[in-house]
Amino acid sequence: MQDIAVQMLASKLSGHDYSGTDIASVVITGMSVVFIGLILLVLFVSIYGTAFKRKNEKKKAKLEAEKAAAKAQQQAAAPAQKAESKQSGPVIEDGIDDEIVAVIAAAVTAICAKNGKKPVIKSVRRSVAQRDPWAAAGLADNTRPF
Amino acid sequence: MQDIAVQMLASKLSGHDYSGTDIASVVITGMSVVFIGLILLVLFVSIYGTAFKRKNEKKKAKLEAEKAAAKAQQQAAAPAQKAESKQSGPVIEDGIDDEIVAVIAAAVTAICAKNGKKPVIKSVRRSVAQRDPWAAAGLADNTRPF
Amino acid sequence: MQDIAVQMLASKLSGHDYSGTDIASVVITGMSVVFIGLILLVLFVSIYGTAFKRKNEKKKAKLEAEKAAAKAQQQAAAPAQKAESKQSGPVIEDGIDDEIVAVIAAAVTAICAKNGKKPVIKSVRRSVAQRDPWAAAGLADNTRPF
Amino acid sequence: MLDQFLSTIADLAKASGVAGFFVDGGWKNIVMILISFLFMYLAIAKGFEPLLLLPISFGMLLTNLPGADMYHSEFWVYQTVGDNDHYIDYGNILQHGGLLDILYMGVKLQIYPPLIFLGIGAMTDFGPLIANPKSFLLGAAAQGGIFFTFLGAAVLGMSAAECGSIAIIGGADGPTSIYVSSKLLSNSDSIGVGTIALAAYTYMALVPIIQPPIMRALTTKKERSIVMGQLRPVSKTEKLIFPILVTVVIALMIPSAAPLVGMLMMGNLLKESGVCDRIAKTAQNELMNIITIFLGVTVGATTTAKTIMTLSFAKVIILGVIAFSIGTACGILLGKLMCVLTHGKVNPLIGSAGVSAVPMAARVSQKVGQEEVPTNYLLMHAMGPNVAGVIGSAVAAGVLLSIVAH
Amino acid sequence: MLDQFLSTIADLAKASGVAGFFVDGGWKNIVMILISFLFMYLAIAKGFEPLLLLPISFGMLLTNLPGADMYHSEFWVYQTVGDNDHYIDYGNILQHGGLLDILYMGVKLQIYPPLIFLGIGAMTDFGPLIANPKSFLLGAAAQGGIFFTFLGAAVLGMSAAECGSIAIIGGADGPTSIYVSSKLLSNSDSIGVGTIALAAYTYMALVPIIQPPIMRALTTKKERSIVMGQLRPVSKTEKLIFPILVTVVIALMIPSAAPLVGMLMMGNLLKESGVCDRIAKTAQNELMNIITIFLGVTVGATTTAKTIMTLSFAKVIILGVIAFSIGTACGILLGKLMCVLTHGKVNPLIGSAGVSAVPMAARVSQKVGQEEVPTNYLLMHAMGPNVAGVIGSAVAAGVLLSIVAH
Amino acid sequence: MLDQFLSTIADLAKASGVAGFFVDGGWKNIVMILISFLFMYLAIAKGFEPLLLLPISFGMLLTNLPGADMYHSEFWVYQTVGDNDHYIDYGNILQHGGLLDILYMGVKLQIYPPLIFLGIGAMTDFGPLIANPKSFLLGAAAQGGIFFTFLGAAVLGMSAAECGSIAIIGGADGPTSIYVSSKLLSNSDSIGVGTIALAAYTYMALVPIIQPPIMRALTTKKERSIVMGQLRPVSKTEKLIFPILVTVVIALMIPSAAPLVGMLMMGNLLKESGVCDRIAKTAQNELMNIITIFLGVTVGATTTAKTIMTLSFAKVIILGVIAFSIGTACGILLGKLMCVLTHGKVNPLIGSAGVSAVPMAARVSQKVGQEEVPTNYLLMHAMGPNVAGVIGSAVAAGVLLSIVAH
Ligand code: NA
Ligand code: NA
Ligand code: NA
Repeated sequence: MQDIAVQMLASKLSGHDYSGTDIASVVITGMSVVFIGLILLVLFVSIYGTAFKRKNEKKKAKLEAEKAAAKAQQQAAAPAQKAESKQSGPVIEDGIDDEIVAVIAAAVTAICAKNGKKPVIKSVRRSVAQRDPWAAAGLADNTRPF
Repeated sequence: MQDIAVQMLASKLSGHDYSGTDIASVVITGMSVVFIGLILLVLFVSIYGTAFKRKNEKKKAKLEAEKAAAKAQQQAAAPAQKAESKQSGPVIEDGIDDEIVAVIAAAVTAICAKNGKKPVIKSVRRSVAQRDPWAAAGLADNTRPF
Repeated sequence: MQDIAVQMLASKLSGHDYSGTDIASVVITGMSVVFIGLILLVLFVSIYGTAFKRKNEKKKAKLEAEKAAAKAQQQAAAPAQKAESKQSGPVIEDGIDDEIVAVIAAAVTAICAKNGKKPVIKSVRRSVAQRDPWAAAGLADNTRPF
Repeated sequence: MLDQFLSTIADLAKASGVAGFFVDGGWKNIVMILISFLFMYLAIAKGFEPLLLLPISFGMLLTNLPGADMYHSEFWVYQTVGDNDHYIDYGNILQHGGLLDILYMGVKLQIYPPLIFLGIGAMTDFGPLIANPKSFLLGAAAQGGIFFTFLGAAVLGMSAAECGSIAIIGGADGPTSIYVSSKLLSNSDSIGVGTIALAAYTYMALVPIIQPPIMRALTTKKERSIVMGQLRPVSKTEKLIFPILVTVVIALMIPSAAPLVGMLMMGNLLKESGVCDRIAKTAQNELMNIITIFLGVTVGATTTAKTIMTLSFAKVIILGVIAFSIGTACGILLGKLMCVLTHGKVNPLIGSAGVSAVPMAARVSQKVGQEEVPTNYLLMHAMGPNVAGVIGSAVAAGVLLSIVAH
Repeated sequence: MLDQFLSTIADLAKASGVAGFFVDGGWKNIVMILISFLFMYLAIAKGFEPLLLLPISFGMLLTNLPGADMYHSEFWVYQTVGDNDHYIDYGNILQHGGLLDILYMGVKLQIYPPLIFLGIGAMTDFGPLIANPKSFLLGAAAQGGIFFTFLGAAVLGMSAAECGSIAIIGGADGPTSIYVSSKLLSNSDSIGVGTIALAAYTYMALVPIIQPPIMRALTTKKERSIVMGQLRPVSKTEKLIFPILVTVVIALMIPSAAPLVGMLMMGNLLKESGVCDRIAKTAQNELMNIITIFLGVTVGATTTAKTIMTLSFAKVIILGVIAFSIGTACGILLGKLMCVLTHGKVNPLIGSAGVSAVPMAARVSQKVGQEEVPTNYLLMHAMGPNVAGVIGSAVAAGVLLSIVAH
Repeated sequence: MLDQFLSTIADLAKASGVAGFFVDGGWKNIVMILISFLFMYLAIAKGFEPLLLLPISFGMLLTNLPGADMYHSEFWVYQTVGDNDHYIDYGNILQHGGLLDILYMGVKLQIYPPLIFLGIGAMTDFGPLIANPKSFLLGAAAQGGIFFTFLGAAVLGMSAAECGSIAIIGGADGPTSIYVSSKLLSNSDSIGVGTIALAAYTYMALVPIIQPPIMRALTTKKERSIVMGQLRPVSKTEKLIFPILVTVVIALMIPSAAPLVGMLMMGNLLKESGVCDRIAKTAQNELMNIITIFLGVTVGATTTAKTIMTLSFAKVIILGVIAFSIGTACGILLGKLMCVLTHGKVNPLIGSAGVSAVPMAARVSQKVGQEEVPTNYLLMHAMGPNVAGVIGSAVAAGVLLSIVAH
């Protein structure tokens, strides 16, 4: 888009023999091209952004309704689960008492405290599965695209 | 091995002037060479595989006998050890009660459960030693081969 | 520094026509240059090392005095803290009972023991913060120098 | 004043890359850009081998934007000097090449594919193949797709270089396809490396759709129901000897296959040695990832409109799927023969895994087998032919390169 | 005997690198070495963009030690052949170049900066820009620094190549500055790529000192107190379309910007796709780190005494800070205009972030804003112009390269 | 029909790589392949420096398989142009080179060894050397092995280039040996870079066997029993100044040592700065690993049968072990002198660590010392001479390169 306009400039600027007008043209052409380019981006991004915004809003409304329902259900179920896990003591299962988590976190805190920093549990990640009985397949998975 | 046989083909195929016979030859020569190559591999791998299979079977038999013995011994020792560790409370030592492991695992499970995924302890690795008093030597270990 | 001295050698050694004297010169010049170079380093490093040693000693003395004071203070505070945490049970806070740490360590030990290796807690690192509410900024942090 | 402003704007518009779309044949670039979007969609939304198809399709986009000049197909013509020496003018490429020209040197110098094989070797477990070396035969049979497609391409009137490049798609092995086609094809051919790579990776992604009907058609219910026992364990020493043995045998027999097979086996030896973990891991991760990016985007860049928008492209598409199908069929048929010879101990379904496309083809064997007997675990048995197929394709590549001298 | 020994020692001393300090102009090397120490100090003790300033300053040290011969500025002269072809003699560099000459090829071949942009793209979140596309305008305005500095440099009588190279410092973007200056400058110019890079990274480190006074001077207390609401969330699809759209639009309009913008957007697409994590991570970590080392030390090596110890260096220093200041001012002024047009919904402080210097400039906006209203979180709003500034600088770079043909 | 088939098979066999074993001198390839197996065994089963010996021995295998054509020693002859310019024809290598030729360019262009030194610098702690700078002297003394071996090689009638290449083995430093020999040796010499590298790494692995007898023979029980106190702690600033100081001093004195020492010290500065962790880690891990693979396999590829199976090989083997032994002895003897001068404060056993072979040689000092006094921890004291030995070898390498112009 800027090619022809700048070619005249270019031919003059390559040597040392450019005039004040040439330089002014560089500034004006340069800023114009940058602005035209980014204004185009503003337009395009705005257009598809608007489309998506509408779509997202619909989706979001739907999701929130579902979430609220799920939450209500969960709250009803939670006390029962907690009671059960307290009776049976700590076992390796999904409904484990949150106090155990507190113990672990406390222990970690106890150690870290020596560095004078108060850590917070940021996230707990599931460990990546390693070498299960069909390990080769899992391993080979990485080779898929080649 | 395929060189001479294909050289005649090659000279013809490089240009565009190849006949139907040439192409048939490519197919036949090609498949033959591939098969000869991989059949050779079958032979070699089978030969040394058989040798190792025998060797492994002997080793395995021996190992299993040892394992069985070790297991018997361990089972006898375990209850005593368990009792001891229960009396003295959890301490940092090798014979630690497996229940503690269960507690830890349970705690981890409790956290992970929130993601709706049921994790399994896949492996426990020893942590890599870091900067002990003679750290420089350990560090320098990496530089050994250079 | 070695250039002129070796240039005469060089001109002779490039061909195959070097005499015994040439070779002796290589050995003598070579060892001399290496020694002169490293002796210079000894001198420079010793000089600035001495300066820093003095500076460090002063700093160290100051630090140790501070440490001693801090330790005395800490020892006085510790029992109280310990008692408190025992009463209230394990909670997520800095003053957590060290016994909990022992439990964790013991559990890890119990698992590792199966490999026949006795692990030691080498270090506990704070986890790297990930994607907090202003995540993009934190992420972008890495792009700073570019 | 307004007049002058408007004329300047008009001038600008005339000279822009957009204008490049309206010159003779410029509409082809638009089509190519749309095709690149299609492949991006397939890679991202449909999971079609994204690690390579996404960089390839982005390279395709960049190369078809008029004026961007990041890749110049005209620089990659073989120059002829004297009687029979021909060469690429690398000096010119260094002087005037764009970013993707410079990076493409790694493809044309035949460096990237062997290095990717180094990484693949470092992550491949040849255990199932060592435990059952007869799998090699299935890996050989499935290369039938390559050679029969060569025949088909010749019948369609393509040049020898084009025949070889299209045929290798049947090997179902990306780096091998790129290795062979980048050696054989030059600017004067009607297809490019990128076309071959696109077809290869697309069909590899389509393995779960292409293979099952062929597998079912060629086998009986009884054959598919054969349950295979557990494979014997393989000792460390056997795994150490294997890569060395394969290198020696293959490099002696088909020297042109040495770079691919040699690097594959070196990677495997580094891994199996157990004493080179730090370099084996870099080979299979960072090194391979870096080269994957460079390989993908530059191979994509070779798909200029001029190269793709030809009748040859249609031929590549058709012959490619034929190559895959014949390869699958050949594997299955040899599987049936082995089934007969072993009195029903071999499930023929593992034969289709011989086309490579690791580990997708092996999984397809597993899945089709489970349709009959849900408790039948063919996966490990299919991994043998599957990795044998990688070696087989590399051998076939060597044979093609020997035959079709450019 | 003693006589001979002493004369040998004297000979040795005369021939050493130390002697190089006493030849004509040799004292300049000492000054340069001291300057390299200064930059090492700034990088380590003051945290001035250490990832690049430390390698750059070490390269500066190595290149100014007489006799080390690791870099030869005389190899990088453009040769003229025939009428208008000019080229670097890479053959000669391969034969006789030192380590840093060889590694510098990656700069001169224009490879390193686009690859660093690949990594930056893979770690950049364009969400805030997509949520508020008007930020693009602020990213455009802040490039004013570039073009007005071009004017300033021309007034000071510098050549077109020098003007362009100095001007691009105002883009506040390291790789872009190196990309442009390595293309424009040759051995015959009075400044070098290293000079430009040093100035660019130094001023980027000084953004928290340079910008606030300008920001406060140009805005009223009321404007600075404007609280901006939360940005709308951006869907994954929008993030996927964005890099493709920007590539197409920019590459068509300003083809010379295609390598930088294309790689930036490819990196971003790899990241946002979610299916190419393994290569996106390598692009933003190992690949970028390796190239950062090579880029830093070789760019530093171009700062030979001959190049730096000139009047031009002083001009670079002065024009550089002017470029940054004008860029900041332009951003703020457009911010003010947007504030008026939106009836006070836009805080003009986010305009200064348009200079790029990601994410430092955005943080400065945040900090200056919080001085007035402690609970005002402008950071995310400033990230929009900030990443727009990266695109804007790349576009401006393309324009400069088009105008100033060497 | 059968006749024709059999004759074809016979033809095939005659033309294969196997046939290459039966041509004139072909048996040497078989011997070389067996030697490569021996080194693989030593690397894997005996732990002989596996990170480099395994790639080297695999390169050795690949290069000696007739017909594989992955490396061509004939491409690496110096061409002479005009009066005194000689060069490698890199254009030809790009056109016709195999994979290992292309990768070997990194060795011949002297890139790989300095980059490995960059990584080593980033993982080396010079603290013990700074705490006791007199260790430098032990690191200097142990280079005696280099220069006395030069004398020995000359006596055996080798060319200057060969003498220098063999002598540097005594430096007990792999990359330095490769750096020097790849600069000095060309195709016309009777030994190759690979021979030197094999000898260097093998003897480095054998340090625990070669050194102790010499150490015991040259020291008294009383000397070996000297207990050394703790080293003073070294501040961060001292660690920061050290790499800069060493670079300046060594590069000025022995400019030819600048690439090795400069990169070593740059790596160390990146690490000690504490602000460049991300690039320091890449330098010591991924970058170093990638280069280790390329360096190993290509250096191994230079060990073609023609190069190795000569009388010179035997000379390398013998002179190599002599070089190591003299180096060890020189270190110990200076250690004894220092013991006397310090009135028994220095345990002479730390002197042998001056040969480099980090950290194996330091461990040997520790172990031999503990034989006398089990509670004596010499390790940290031996690390000083040990890392000084690395610097010393690099300096000696610079001297050799200055003297023996090719
Ligand atoms: Na295959
Ligand atoms: Na900018
Ligand atoms: Na040494």
